[in-house]
Amino acid sequence: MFNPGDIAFVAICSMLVFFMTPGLGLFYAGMVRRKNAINTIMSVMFVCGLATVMWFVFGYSLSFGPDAGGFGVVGNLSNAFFHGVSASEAGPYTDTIPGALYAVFQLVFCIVTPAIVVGSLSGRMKFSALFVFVTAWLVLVYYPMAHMVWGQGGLIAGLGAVDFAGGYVIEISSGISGLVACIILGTRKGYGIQSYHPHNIPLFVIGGAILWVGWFAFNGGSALSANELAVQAIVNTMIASAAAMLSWMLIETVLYQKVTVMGAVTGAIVGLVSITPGAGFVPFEAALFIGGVVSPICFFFLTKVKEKFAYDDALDAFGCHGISGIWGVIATGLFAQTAINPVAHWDGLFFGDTRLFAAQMMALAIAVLYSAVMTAIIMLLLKKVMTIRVSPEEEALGLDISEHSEEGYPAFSGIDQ
Amino acid sequence: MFNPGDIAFVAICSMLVFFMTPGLGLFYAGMVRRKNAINTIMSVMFVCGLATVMWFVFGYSLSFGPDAGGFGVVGNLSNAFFHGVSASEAGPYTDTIPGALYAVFQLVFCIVTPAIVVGSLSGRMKFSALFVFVTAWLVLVYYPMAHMVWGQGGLIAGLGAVDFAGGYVIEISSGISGLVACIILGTRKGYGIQSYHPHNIPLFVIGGAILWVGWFAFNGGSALSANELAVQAIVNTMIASAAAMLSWMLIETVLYQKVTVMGAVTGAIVGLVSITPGAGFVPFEAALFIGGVVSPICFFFLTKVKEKFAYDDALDAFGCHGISGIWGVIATGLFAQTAINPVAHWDGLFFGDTRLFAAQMMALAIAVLYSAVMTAIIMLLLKKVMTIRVSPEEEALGLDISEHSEEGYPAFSGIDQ
Amino acid sequence: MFNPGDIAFVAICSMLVFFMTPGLGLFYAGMVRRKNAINTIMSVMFVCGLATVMWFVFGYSLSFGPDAGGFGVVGNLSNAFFHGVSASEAGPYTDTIPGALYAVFQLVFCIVTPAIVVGSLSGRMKFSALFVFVTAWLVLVYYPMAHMVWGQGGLIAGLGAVDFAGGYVIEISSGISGLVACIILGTRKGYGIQSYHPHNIPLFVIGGAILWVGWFAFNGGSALSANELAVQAIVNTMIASAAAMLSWMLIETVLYQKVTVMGAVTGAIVGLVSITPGAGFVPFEAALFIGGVVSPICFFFLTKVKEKFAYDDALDAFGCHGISGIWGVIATGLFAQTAINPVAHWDGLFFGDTRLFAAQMMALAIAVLYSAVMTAIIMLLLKKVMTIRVSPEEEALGLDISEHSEEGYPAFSGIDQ
Amino acid sequence: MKLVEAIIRPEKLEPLKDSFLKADIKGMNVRQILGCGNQHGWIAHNRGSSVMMNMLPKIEIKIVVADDKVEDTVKLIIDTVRTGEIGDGKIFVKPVEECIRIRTGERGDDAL
Amino acid sequence: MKLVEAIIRPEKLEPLKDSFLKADIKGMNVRQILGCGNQHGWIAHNRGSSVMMNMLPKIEIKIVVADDKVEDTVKLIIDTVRTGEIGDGKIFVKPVEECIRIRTGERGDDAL
Amino acid sequence: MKLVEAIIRPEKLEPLKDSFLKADIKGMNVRQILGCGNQHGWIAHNRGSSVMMNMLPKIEIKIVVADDKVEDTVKLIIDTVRTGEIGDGKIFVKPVEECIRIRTGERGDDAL
Ligand SMILES: Nc1ncnc2c1ncn2[C@@H]1O[C@H](COP(=O)(O)OP(=O)(O)O)[C@@H](O)[C@H]1O
Ligand SMILES: Nc1ncnc2c1ncn2[C@@H]1O[C@H](COP(=O)(O)OP(=O)(O)O)[C@@H](O)[C@H]1O
Ligand SMILES: Nc1ncnc2c1ncn2[C@@H]1O[C@H](COP(=O)(O)OP(=O)(O)O)[C@@H](O)[C@H]1O
Repeated sequence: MFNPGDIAFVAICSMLVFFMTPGLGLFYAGMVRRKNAINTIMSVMFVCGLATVMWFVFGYSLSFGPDAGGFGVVGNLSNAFFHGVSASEAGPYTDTIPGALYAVFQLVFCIVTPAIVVGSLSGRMKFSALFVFVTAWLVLVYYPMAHMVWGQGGLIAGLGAVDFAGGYVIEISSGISGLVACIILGTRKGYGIQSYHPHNIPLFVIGGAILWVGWFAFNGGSALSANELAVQAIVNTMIASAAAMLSWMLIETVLYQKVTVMGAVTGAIVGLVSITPGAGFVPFEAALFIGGVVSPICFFFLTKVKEKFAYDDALDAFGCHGISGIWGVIATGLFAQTAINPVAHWDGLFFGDTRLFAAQMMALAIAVLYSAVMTAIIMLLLKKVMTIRVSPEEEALGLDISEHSEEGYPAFSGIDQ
Repeated sequence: MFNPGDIAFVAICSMLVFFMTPGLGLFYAGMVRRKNAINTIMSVMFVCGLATVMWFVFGYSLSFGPDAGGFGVVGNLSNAFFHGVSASEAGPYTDTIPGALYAVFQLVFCIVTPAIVVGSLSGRMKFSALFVFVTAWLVLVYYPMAHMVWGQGGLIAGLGAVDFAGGYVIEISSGISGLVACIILGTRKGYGIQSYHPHNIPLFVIGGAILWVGWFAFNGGSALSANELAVQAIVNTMIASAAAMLSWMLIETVLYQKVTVMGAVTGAIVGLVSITPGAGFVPFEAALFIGGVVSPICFFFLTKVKEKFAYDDALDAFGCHGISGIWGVIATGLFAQTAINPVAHWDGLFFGDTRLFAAQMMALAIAVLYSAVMTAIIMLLLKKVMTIRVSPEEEALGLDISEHSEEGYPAFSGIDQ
Repeated sequence: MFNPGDIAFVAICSMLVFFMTPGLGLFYAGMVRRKNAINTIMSVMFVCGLATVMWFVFGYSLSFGPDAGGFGVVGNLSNAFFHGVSASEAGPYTDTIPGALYAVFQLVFCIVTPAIVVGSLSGRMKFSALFVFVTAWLVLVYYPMAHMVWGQGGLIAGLGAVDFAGGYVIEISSGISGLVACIILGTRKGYGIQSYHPHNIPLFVIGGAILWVGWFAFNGGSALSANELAVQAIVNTMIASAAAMLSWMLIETVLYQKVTVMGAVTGAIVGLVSITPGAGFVPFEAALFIGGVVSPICFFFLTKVKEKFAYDDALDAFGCHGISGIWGVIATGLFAQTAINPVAHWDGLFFGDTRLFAAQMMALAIAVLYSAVMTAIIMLLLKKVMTIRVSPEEEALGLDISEHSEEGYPAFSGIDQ
Repeated sequence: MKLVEAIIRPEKLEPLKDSFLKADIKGMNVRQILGCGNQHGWIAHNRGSSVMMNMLPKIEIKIVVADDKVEDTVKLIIDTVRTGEIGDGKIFVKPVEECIRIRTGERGDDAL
Repeated sequence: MKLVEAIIRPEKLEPLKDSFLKADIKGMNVRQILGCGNQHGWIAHNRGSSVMMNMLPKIEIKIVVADDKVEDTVKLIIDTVRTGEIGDGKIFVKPVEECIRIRTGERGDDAL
Repeated sequence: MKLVEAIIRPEKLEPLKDSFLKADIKGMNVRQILGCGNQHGWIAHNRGSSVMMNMLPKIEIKIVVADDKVEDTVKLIIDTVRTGEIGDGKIFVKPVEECIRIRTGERGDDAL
């Protein structure tokens, strides 16, 4: 039986999560130079169109349709064009809301994920190549990952691993893919020498705020019902993000005696990522710990590791989402409690049971490997068949003009009357 | 009996739709020159104050009060000052939420509509004249339109025409009025020669994102209940906007080999407009078609038709809202299904019944004629009694300083320490 | 019994109210010079981290835990670390939503309140000192105020005074504290001579819009249920803010023949503040009056009083929140009706009963005195133990560079390629 | 060669560009400045307080021309941008010793 | 006539405007530039990485004065903006051949 | 002393800064301008309409150098920023009569 409270909750959460994608675009755009602002926004926003249409046509079916061939890797096409997905009947995944609402809630997740990946590729990829990349990535990485973790008969779910709101499916898949893709794409010109060029920090903050708010809907809505579990997830999300913000500020204070807005907001975001897989499984105290610890881990990766290996993960899809996502699924294996959410068959390691932890590790290995290999294949193939980078001159001129003939602030100077 | 789920849904949707008006202000402001940014924001924002107070005092009553005189054109004043509109009793329009909540949900629609119109008048109208114009327009155009389509005993409803979330009342009335008003007002100086001067595209994107998200609440909330119909509307809205974004990008790619952010977001917006009248009537596949087709239609009007007839519809209220709204009500007449929403008495033309389509066409004619004539009367009268345009010098200087003594970014240069 | 509609409503309202804090940061940042934009955002945003962690650890308990010692001033520590606050059981304050959700809803209020205070201190306070100040202020002012007004056995509640959504706890406490703190901190250099330096009005509008929308959730959600009372509060909030916007515009028109965006939005905000304490107690007509009258009052304080006494309430925390909050609690004493909300034991003065009005006055005196004295103690102590102001050179250079080594728009000039 | 430097009202830039186009003057560059002179600025209202804006946005145009074209250029500018009211701006003429076109290395008047 | 061009710290603009007001110097114009000289900039922290900002925002002030007022103007500027620390800036004096007030067409020192 | 004023493409600023660093030229200042010359700008697409952008963003670099260093500086600039395509920009050389270091009061070439 449909419950209006649940429908209201999931519908509104879908809207707020949808808001996250443009939010991410603004968040990213604020961090790039002015000459690349348009390209950055475009690279994120077009996914709203592309991923939605693909989802309707076949994406939902490949992700959440009946398992194809029984391998637990991908769905079949029986739900293509939302065939059998209805606004007036419950779907196979939950009883209290219509199947089409479930599909929409899953869609908004599917939109934001490739939009995260593009952050790694910022400032040098041709837009046409990016378009093809995202299309291929959705088919070859996202849909299978979603199916494996959340689909009927999914492989990873079958291991007993759990993922409340997208640790494997969203954070790890996008982070790892970003890393692999940016390595294959190559660094931006002058990378390392001239790296500090955000052009609009208030814009970054606007985007960050939208992400933060949306994340409550992201994690809370993943309960698919306005119930106790949703509340548990929301409280955990709040605690973890706040703790991560504070601990990032602490690191900056210790190292530089100054705190920065970019640092504090980044801290909050990695805190949000870290609690995503466990939000509906762990107790409040664990959220405090998970969030408090994620900032030092990410800080280390964003500074030391990135420098050492000299990959140009431009806007830190890997450093923020990949790493925090990995920590999040590990932490879920440590602190989950079946009493909070019986979807987890076993308690976490910290509570004395090794089985969930082992399942999480196995799932982690699969997710990392799968995303890495598939993304590498896509990028290498793309490189063969089309130009994936702009020319050095275009890069220097900025992708806004070279790729879009559009500037971020054409008449801002006050000169162009 | 009140249903908390429905109250929660409609209340939150009202908030998100309210957000659309400032969102529209930012969307518009990003597209104008820096010297007119304040004026553009002001022209939209003041409506939040004006339309709300008018609504409370007499607007709700004129729109949704008992029919005055039985002509089905306007309500009487018996609900003035929300007399008989209560937070604790259901109203005449729906049972599961209080009458005052219904009034609020309708209010937020009434706020955004004149705010759309002002986009056509941007960059040359005196603010005092605009204030009077909006006041008169609400009384003479909006309230009657709302009554005719949605009010008890309304004329257009009586024809059997349907309008789920405001095709006639909002999109067509604002678009047509914008066109008529901008023709009477005259073009901006140098119009045609120097037209490309958006000053802040990220601001435009922020506004566009707020509009997009708000629109889910706009169409979804129009079900007035967290039920199957709301879900149908939300899914349709998502599909149509995505399809329209993609098809706009396709047009740009074909014509210029480049896609632009302004284009892609405009595509999404016209997609949202086009599905507004039919969101709760048409099946998903129709939404894909409606959205996919609206972009070429609008593109043609924004480029060829506007150029040919040389009207200065500055921010395209007509080109985006009017045209897409017209296509939307036609498409509703084509693809509506009584099985989805029995409010439609007949299926659409595509499913073999001509009656709904005929009703839609008749209603369209009434809406276009009524808005055009009334707006022309208002503008021509205004022109008689007051100065409606700023002087050419003020126009060149910018309306921010001449009309408001306020600039968009006074200390931005970093000089004004 | 939990009600999904109520959970959905309060959960989503919590998210929208959370959004208000970054919104306030942007609102404030738009009003300051470019060289202080980062510092302003930081001063607001860090509270999201700090107040949340403190709330979890002991803040909730001090505010809403069982009364400590029976004085009705502060709670004890028995709910520290959300001990006894659960996502699966109702709390002591309401039956239809989990205790942890109530705690989250109260948390988002607790975050925004100190963030309001910092507006008074903008442009000259050391960030380290601000951090300590906010920590101390939460413990010594906010938690006791919340307990006295809303906690079990609270002193002010015991008087029979009422506060629907935070007139005493949020608006008056922050406004009065801002005033006292800014006087002790001292004026900015050159204050009075060179006061007009907002650097980004669209940013101010973005923030203002988020505040406006969030406020519907703020007042509506305070019903803690998706019921008639929530609707009453939302309608009142809409009417009051609109009336205040219009009356501010009227004042400007009369005095300067021009209206400004900063004025209109400020009007809306003071209207929102003024209805906060009475939103769930007064009838609609009263809301129109409360909002219509608040703008002249505030205008008078922002111009004449502030100039006369030469305190540097930089972003008008006192002028907007303190004054309007005081007017709001007085107006609640005038216009409350037990028929609307039986939480008020008596009708307001206007309806012939003096008791509620007397209680409101008493409560007002306590709130003002308590906040003023406590804030003075904190600031004076701080001044003893640490440097609370930046040096004049740092102030001239801007706090962004001196305090954070970060600029708002580093690569915006287009030069810093 | 001389540098003709004109400080004008922002709203006069478009007309001036048109005049130059007609007179076939192609090379120039433009920037935004804040200026103060006899003109007093305008009164702004900031949440109620009136404030005087004393530095006004102006546009500075720089054109390097051959010696014999200076007077024509000056005249053209004056004719186009004069309104007769305070705030019309100033023109300064300064010596330029050398001009080089980066693309070709040409020097002197040829490089203009 | 000479053009006195001073490159100063941004935070010194307000004091300098005050000094000019007192000395009754009214005409000037101002713009924002990025400069680099002996001053080293500051270290920024970008999500953990430290980065050196080597181009610093400066203000350039231009005042055209009669020949005999150059020294006074230079002195006034130095007195007002000097802090004695690196980054104080430079003053350049350049020749100006002609000055025209657009409003009236006046030329030479009268037009200043 | 001479002022070497170069108008270059924005994307050439970083390489030029590097060249200067190598050549040990430290003092300079930079600003953003809009320029028009032989270069035609690019076509922008605004909701369907094509529009010509005729003023292009350029960077103006100013360096004051001793008389004998002018040629070297000019050469260095040309070598670094030339692409051979329209829009490469111009260099102007102007006389400077005096230079004063505000911090110390030093004058002339020593102050550079
Ligand atoms: N002596 C000067 N040196 C440099 N710039 C000047 C000087 N006098 C005026 N200006 C510039 O010229 C602009 C117009 O000057 P103003 O005195 O307002 O015009 P008018 O001379 O027509 O009254 C000022 O804003 C300023 O930028
Ligand atoms: N040779 C030069 N040409 C042009 N501008 C210069 C030159 N030398 C310095 N400047 C400008 O002067 C500013 C101050 O120079 P800096 O060397 O930091 O000061 P100081 O000489 O007091 O140490 C620089 O930021 C730059 O803008
Ligand atoms: N006569 C001039 N006076 C001032 N600036 C000029 C002049 N001619 C060119 N410029 C500047 O030089 C820039 C490059 O000029 P352009 O003609 O495009 O280059 P090129 O000479 O290499 O073809 C222009 O954008 C403009 O800013």
